[in-house]
Amino acid sequence: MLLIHCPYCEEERPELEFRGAGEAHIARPANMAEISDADFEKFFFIRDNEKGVVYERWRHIHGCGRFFNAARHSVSDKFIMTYKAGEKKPKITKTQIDAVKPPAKGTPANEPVWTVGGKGEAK
Amino acid sequence: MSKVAQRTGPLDGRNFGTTGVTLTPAAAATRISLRAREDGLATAKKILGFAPPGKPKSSATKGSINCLWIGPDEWLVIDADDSGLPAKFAKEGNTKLSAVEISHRNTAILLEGAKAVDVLNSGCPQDLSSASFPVGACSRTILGKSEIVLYRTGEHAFRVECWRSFSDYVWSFLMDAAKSA
Amino acid sequence: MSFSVNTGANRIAGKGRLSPSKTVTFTLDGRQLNAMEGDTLASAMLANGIHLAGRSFKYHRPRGILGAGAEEPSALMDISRDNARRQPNVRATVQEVFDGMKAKTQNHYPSLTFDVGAVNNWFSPFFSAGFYYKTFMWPKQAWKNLYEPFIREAAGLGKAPEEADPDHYANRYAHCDLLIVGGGASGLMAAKTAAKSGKRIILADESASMGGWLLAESEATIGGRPAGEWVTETVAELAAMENVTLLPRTTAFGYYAHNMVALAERVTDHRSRPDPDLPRERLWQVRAKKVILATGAIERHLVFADNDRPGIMLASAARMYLNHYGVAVGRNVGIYTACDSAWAAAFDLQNAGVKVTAIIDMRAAPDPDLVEKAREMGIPVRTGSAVTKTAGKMRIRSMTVEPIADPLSEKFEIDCLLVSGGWTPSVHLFSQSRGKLKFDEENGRFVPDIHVEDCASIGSCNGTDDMDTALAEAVAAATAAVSGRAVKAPKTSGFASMRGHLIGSAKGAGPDDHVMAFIDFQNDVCAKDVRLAVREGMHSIEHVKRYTTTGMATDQGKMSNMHGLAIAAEALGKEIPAVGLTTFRAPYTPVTFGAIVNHSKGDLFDVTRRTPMHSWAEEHGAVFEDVGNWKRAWYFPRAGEDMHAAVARECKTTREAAGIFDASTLGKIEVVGPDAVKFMELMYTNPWQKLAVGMCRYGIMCREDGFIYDDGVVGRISEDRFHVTTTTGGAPRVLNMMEDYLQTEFPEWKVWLTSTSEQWAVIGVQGPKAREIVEPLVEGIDLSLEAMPHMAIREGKICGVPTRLMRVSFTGELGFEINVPADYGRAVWDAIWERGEPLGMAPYGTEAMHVMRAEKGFIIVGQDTDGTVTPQDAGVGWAVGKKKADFVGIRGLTRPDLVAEGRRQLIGLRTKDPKVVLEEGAQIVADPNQPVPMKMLGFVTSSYWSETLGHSIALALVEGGFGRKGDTLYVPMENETIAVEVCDTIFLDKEGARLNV
Amino acid sequence: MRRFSAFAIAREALRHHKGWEKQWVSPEPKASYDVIIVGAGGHGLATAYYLAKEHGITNVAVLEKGWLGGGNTGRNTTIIRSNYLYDESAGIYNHAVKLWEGLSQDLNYNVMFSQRGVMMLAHNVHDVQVFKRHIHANRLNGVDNSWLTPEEAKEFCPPLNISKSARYPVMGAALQRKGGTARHDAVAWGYARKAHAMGVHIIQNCEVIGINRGADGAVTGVETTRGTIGAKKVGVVAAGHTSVLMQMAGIRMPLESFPLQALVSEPVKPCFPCVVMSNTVHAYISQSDKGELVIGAGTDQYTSYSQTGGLHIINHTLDAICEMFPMFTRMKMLRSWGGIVDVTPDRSPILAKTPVRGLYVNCGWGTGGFKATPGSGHVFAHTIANDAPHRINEGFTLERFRTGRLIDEAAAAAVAH
Ligand SMILES: Cc1cc2nc3c(=O)[nH]c(=O)nc-3n(C[C@H](O)[C@H](O)[C@H](O)COP(=O)(O)OP(=O)(O)OC[C@H]3O[C@@H](n4cnc5c(N)ncnc54)[C@H](O)[C@@H]3O)c2cc1C
Ligand SMILES: NC(=O)c1ccc[n+]([C@@H]2O[C@H](COP(=O)([O-])OP(=O)(O)OC[C@H]3O[C@@H](n4cnc5c(N)ncnc54)[C@H](O)[C@@H]3O)[C@@H](O)[C@H]2O)c1
Ligand SMILES: Cc1cc2nc3c(=O)[nH]c(=O)nc-3n(C[C@H](O)[C@H](O)[C@H](O)COP(=O)(O)O)c2cc1C
Ligand SMILES: [Zn+2]
Repeated sequence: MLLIHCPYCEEERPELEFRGAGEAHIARPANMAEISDADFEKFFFIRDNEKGVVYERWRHIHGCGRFFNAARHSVSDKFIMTYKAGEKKPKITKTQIDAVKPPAKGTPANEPVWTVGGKGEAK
Repeated sequence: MSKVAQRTGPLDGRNFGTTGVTLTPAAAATRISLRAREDGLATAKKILGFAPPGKPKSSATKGSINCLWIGPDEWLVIDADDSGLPAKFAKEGNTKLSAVEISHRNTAILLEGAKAVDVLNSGCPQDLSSASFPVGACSRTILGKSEIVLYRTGEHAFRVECWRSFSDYVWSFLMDAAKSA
Repeated sequence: MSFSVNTGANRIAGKGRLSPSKTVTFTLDGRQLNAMEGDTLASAMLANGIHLAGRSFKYHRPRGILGAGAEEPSALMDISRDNARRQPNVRATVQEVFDGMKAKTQNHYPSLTFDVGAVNNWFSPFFSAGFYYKTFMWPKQAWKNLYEPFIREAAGLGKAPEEADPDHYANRYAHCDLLIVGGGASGLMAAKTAAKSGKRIILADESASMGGWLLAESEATIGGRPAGEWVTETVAELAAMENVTLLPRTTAFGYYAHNMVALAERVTDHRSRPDPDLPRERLWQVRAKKVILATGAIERHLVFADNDRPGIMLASAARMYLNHYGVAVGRNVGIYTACDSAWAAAFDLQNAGVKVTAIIDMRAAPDPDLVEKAREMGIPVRTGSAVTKTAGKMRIRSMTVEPIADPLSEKFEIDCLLVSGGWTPSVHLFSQSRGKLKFDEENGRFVPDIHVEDCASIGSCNGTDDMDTALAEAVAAATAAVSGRAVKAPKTSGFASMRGHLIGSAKGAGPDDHVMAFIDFQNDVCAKDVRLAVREGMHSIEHVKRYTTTGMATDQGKMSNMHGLAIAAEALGKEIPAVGLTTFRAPYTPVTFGAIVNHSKGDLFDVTRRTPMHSWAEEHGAVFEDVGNWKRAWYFPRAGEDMHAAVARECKTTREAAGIFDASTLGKIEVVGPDAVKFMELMYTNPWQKLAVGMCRYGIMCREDGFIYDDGVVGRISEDRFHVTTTTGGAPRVLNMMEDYLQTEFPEWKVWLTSTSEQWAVIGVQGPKAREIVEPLVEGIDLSLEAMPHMAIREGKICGVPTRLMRVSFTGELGFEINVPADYGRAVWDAIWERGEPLGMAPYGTEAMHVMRAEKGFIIVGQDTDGTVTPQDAGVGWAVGKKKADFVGIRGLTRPDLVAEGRRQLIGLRTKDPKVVLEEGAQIVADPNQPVPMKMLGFVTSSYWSETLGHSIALALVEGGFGRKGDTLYVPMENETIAVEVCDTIFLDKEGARLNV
Repeated sequence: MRRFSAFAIAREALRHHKGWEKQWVSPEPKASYDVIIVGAGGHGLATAYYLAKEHGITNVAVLEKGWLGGGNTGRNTTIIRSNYLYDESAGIYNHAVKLWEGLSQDLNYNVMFSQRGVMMLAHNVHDVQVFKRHIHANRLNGVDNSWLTPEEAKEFCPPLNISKSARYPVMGAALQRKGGTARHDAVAWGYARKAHAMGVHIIQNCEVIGINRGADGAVTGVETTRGTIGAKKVGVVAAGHTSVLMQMAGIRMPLESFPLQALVSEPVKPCFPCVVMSNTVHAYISQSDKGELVIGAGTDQYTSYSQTGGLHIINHTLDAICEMFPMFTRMKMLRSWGGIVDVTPDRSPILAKTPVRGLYVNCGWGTGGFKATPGSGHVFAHTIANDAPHRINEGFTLERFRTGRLIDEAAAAAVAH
């Protein structure tokens, strides 16, 4: 169960109080009725589904009721930040990413793959 | 005209206690879901007699009226007496705020006793220590599979507000938790 | 030496910490035994000289007790209090005995000592790893009828409980500044250090007594005092502190994201007569600011021929049994080790009067001090030697020892063999937290490297063997965790050394040997199985695990995984870190479903929502149906009526006189603010600008994709206030969707949404006599047709309380929906009933409501539509504002497929035989004689017997349905084909004459 | 490939199993292949196998970033059924069931396909309507599925609680007798062994990190952690990672990847004869041949590539399991885990050509693609070999999200797995 900082309640709350609401920063076209089929597809169906930093929406549905956004690392599941709905998509720095990204592979726990470079057949 | 209908709460007649806590249905109250932005607060203040609290998780009280911060533009107003709040709000109109009466939507359970926090924490995932949830703190949150609004009225006393049809569950949950706390 | 026979012949008087005055009685396979309070089942058995504890999974080999704690792979028992309180697969080394406990050994027939399943042992050469993938394929049918049932019967360990569990379970969400897992020396020291800060601390240990391996030590001191005393004092000190929560018998089983650790506390399983109010177990979901892992280390066995005989056990376990439980595990004990700590066991046993036959150390030159001490004590020592064979059927009888470099052998008679392959740090939780490990080459173990969550590892689980260092680590970690002031750790002495190790197979179980040298005792995996897997191309350790099932048993390979890994690495010709570990997963040890479910049993499984009038319906014999969380009155059968008869009567009564209906479950949303109408325009397909105050309109809501999402009647209370209703099930998601648009797309709009679903109880009164019934109760509202036409909404009073009175009809009759504040619901209902009953009014349930609305061709979202139906498809295209510039769904609706020919459209159906009622969900075809797969045109969405019309009616979604009016189609059922005619969806009173009265 | 049989085992037993050959090897990648399959899950391996077997294309490499079968194939609850509503779905899943029925023999590898029956419980009137709709549609599509009363359901699965006083009483059930389970690992291994025997290269520990395209935009090969490998055609069969791979070719997908959790209990003697699913209370359960109860939980609510998830999801699932089977509160959870499932907006897969020439994609199986493994591999091989879909996968296009021609099993029934 994640611990999520609600930018409105100004504290971290358990995930049980929240409802995930999908990818963030997909604005509804102002000229909705006029957009092309392709643009509608992009708006409604296509998702970045990034392996890495994701921008996503949450609603503090069993709390303050507010929708807000978050930047999270989808491999470590750690949050970089949460911010209020309507705020601009933040620029995430490398330092911020480094702070949340999982340690590199190569150490064995949970990455039980053979070390890279171990080519070919063993005996 | 036949007789005037009488109000019956969903938990009327119940009570429960262990050595650690007691559960009591709260008396009927008038409740308003108050929604307003910055520009509506003055009106709200005029009617309530005090400003709705601005800090998350906090509440303000004057006389019979409690005003609980629920969200940045949402308050739960609970009036233990009938001070005619709905009418007063109605008079102000809906241009700057919305006041919807929900007196009957919610019902409340009073939970008191040394084990109150343990009982609540059987189903509520928030940190309810006095440091993080002091007397006067309030929050919409979860209890088991129900949504509640939790309001700490004393070191060992809480008011648990929930929607009417959830109250049977919330009551039973608290009872079950109280027995095993 | 002196044995205290009362609680077992192998109990040594004066040894251990249990109190001889407190004895309990239990049965093992029906045999009555005595034990001391505080004994585990294993220590009690050993005290009684019993090592034989069960049969193995695959080969049904006799198995003994290996360990003294959670790592135990072999001694799994069936434990019960009574028939319903029975638990299979319990580790005897963890279960405390209680008075009246019944323990049974598992996996044998007819008895533990004579087990027919043991023939599997003879056939073991055939049952190599993965053998079942290679056979049982011919003849094909035999798999289902012969092979699979046979395999299934042979597998599994204990027997699942068969009765409903009468026990209950509890949950606790807890928050703390510091959670310490493990109450051994390190954990206790950390707790003691951190506690002074006054911060909230939780200390959990899975054992009944805190202390970890300190309990097994004999001569150790901490701060100058005997270690045992230090434990007692420290625990007492911590127990007295308000900011510390001590949780013995509590296993931290899962380390989840963002520092949430799940603990399972065993509350009553050790008590003879537990208070029935106490939960059997309690789940703790702890959110910790910091976590200190002090989970210790687990000793490994050694992999050699026939290493699984009862009587072979871990050296550390023997020490624990001796020093904590006062039990001698044998009378004639051999030691086989690669690690110093087993020597301590030898010395303790010998000192306690048990004969230590020999110490076999495979190291050529173990610590000379140890060798010297053994010599002094008169214990024969063989260094650079190995145990290559053992004998004894139900218990070990002898061991054969060979110098490693040399085939000369000698034989020792023994009744117990203590083994040690060194220690494996317990990095399970650390790994679950996604921390990364590194391989400590020198000591042959993985230790924590990079911590990912806010936690620290200390003591044995961190690979710290030396006690002084461990305590210093504890103090440092605790100080850092609570930002306290540094203090000095106490000095220690007399601790057993943990130096020396072996991972992989020992002499005699190498690549060219074909012996049964077990790695995984529970799943019967031998060294040769791992080698076979590698030979067959399983080159990832994950493949080796899955092919051989090593580490997949209930102990998850706590003792064995390192051996499996080392043997695989050797076979692969790779370094151990290049092969890697398999993934550690929760739970650390198995956790009952009950603990995880905790309060959500029975009535608390899910919320049951009831309306204010529920009790009335109950009193009037209603049968209820589940709609979401709600219980809704389905129909009200009278004596002798079945559902069909009741529904027919309810419809008839409503159409002829009146019916009363509880519509309280409908969702309601109050939409308020200057931009309310603009918002309604966006959310619903309909136009709203022109809806007059005091009037209602049927609204349709789509998603952006243009498919119907919800519907309901919307009343305009004032210019800037709407009373919106939704379907019962749709209420929460509609409000959520509205909030979404409002908050994230149009935050500047001045409009607010409030759920009023439960503020209003809703009483429907429908039928020709509706007005007559309601009118006298109402104040301040003129109910006449002129003053209050169909689709009007008025505010006023009923029975002296406020009401929003809507003149709406889902039945096609004159009707009112009376909204009253919910706490008045029952009283107002009673008053209406009092008036209506003499006038012939009857209550009707949801089924009659469905029939009557279908007679009128009204759709039910979710029944006549699914997520693929547009308003046009459903025949309510008129509700889509043609001139609107925008609404949710406007663009989705014009996508190519949504405007294409041949869409499924909602039409009416009449069966050629009017008596036949179609089945809902039945499929419709044009040509019933075509071969399967048939071309299906659509399906029946609603179907009922219409008592009013005297024939059956149905609604259906049919390809190009609007153009098929009058066509004959077919509904092929299993045993017949039903001919139907396509007709209009409105079956009754097309003109609405019944309504406008 | 030396055949597996009881006789072979007996022979090997006498020589200590020293004579078994490798079921597959790990060759060095060649410079180029006719077809590269990205992802050695069941679907990818099956695709390679059918390319070789049905289309004679053996110059094929299956590239796998980890170990073969280590994705969702190795972590699913193994439920197999084909009683889906829409013609397209019934078509592909039933195609798979037919292949499952002969798969052990075809592969000479016992995949332990066990047709013990899959029973789906109806708990309310809406469920009954939806299930009946399925049953009728299935019958006309030649897919077996039948209605059981609560008593019949109990007879089929004795541990089931059909008490009327249960919170959500059982109102009946839909039973597909031909449904069941299979041994998930064996499926991957069986396909790998046979594909290898037919000349396919299975290259593990080889992550694709780029998709190379020529001047004309067509695929020319892939970049991997083990170097560049050329290919005329590339099939992406990477389940949860599909978005990541397709992005390498500049294609954004209608997919989201969620963790889906599952768990097993401690093993016990046979106590649960079939597969039971309930979508209303949301859980599903069967007992493996080894004895553990295999239980499916739900997806977490956020996208993630972490193969873990929250305890509350498991909590919710076990609530439901113990509601249906109250004797199981005393069973113990032995291990829990997660997989990353790629979910399409209509919960149906995509098995199709892509806008990039020579690039094909097989994805979107979400929470329920194990059951399709043989069928999916079979028609995907056809699609790649002929550069055109097989009749059975014609509807599972990428374009449907543009035209709106969805195959929305979820909308129709809210049924998963
Ligand atoms: C918990 C759980 C329970 C489930 N239960 C069921 C069930 O009961 N019934 C059912 O039918 N289905 C079920 N499913 C779904 C089913 O498991 C999947 O749909 C199916 O296994 C998908 O198979 P696949 O071969 O496409 O994917 P996978 O087996 O996931 O294979 C994809 C492979 O691609 C590899 N890969 C990814 N990226 C790269 C790259 N860049 N380079 C190289 N290789 C890469 C991955 O490592 C992986 O091995 C369940 C899934 C889960 C997680
Ligand atoms: N003599 C021996 O046999 C021996 C063995 C190991 C350690 N030691 C000594 O002990 C010192 C360190 O002791 P320590 O405190 O690190 O280890 P420890 O093994 O003494 O204590 C670990 C404690 O953690 C508990 N535990 C483990 N996993 C748990 C879980 N998931 N949930 C709850 N409790 C759990 C165990 O019950 C145990 O009490 C070492 O430095 C060494 O000198 C001696
Ligand atoms: C059908 C099925 C049955 C399983 N049975 C067991 C089992 O008996 N014991 C066990 O430890 N794990 C079992 N597992 C889980 C695996 O050990 C493992 O957790 C899973 O394949 C996911 O891989 P991972 O945990 O290595 O990420 C089973 C998995 C599946 C899919
Ligand atoms: Zn909030």
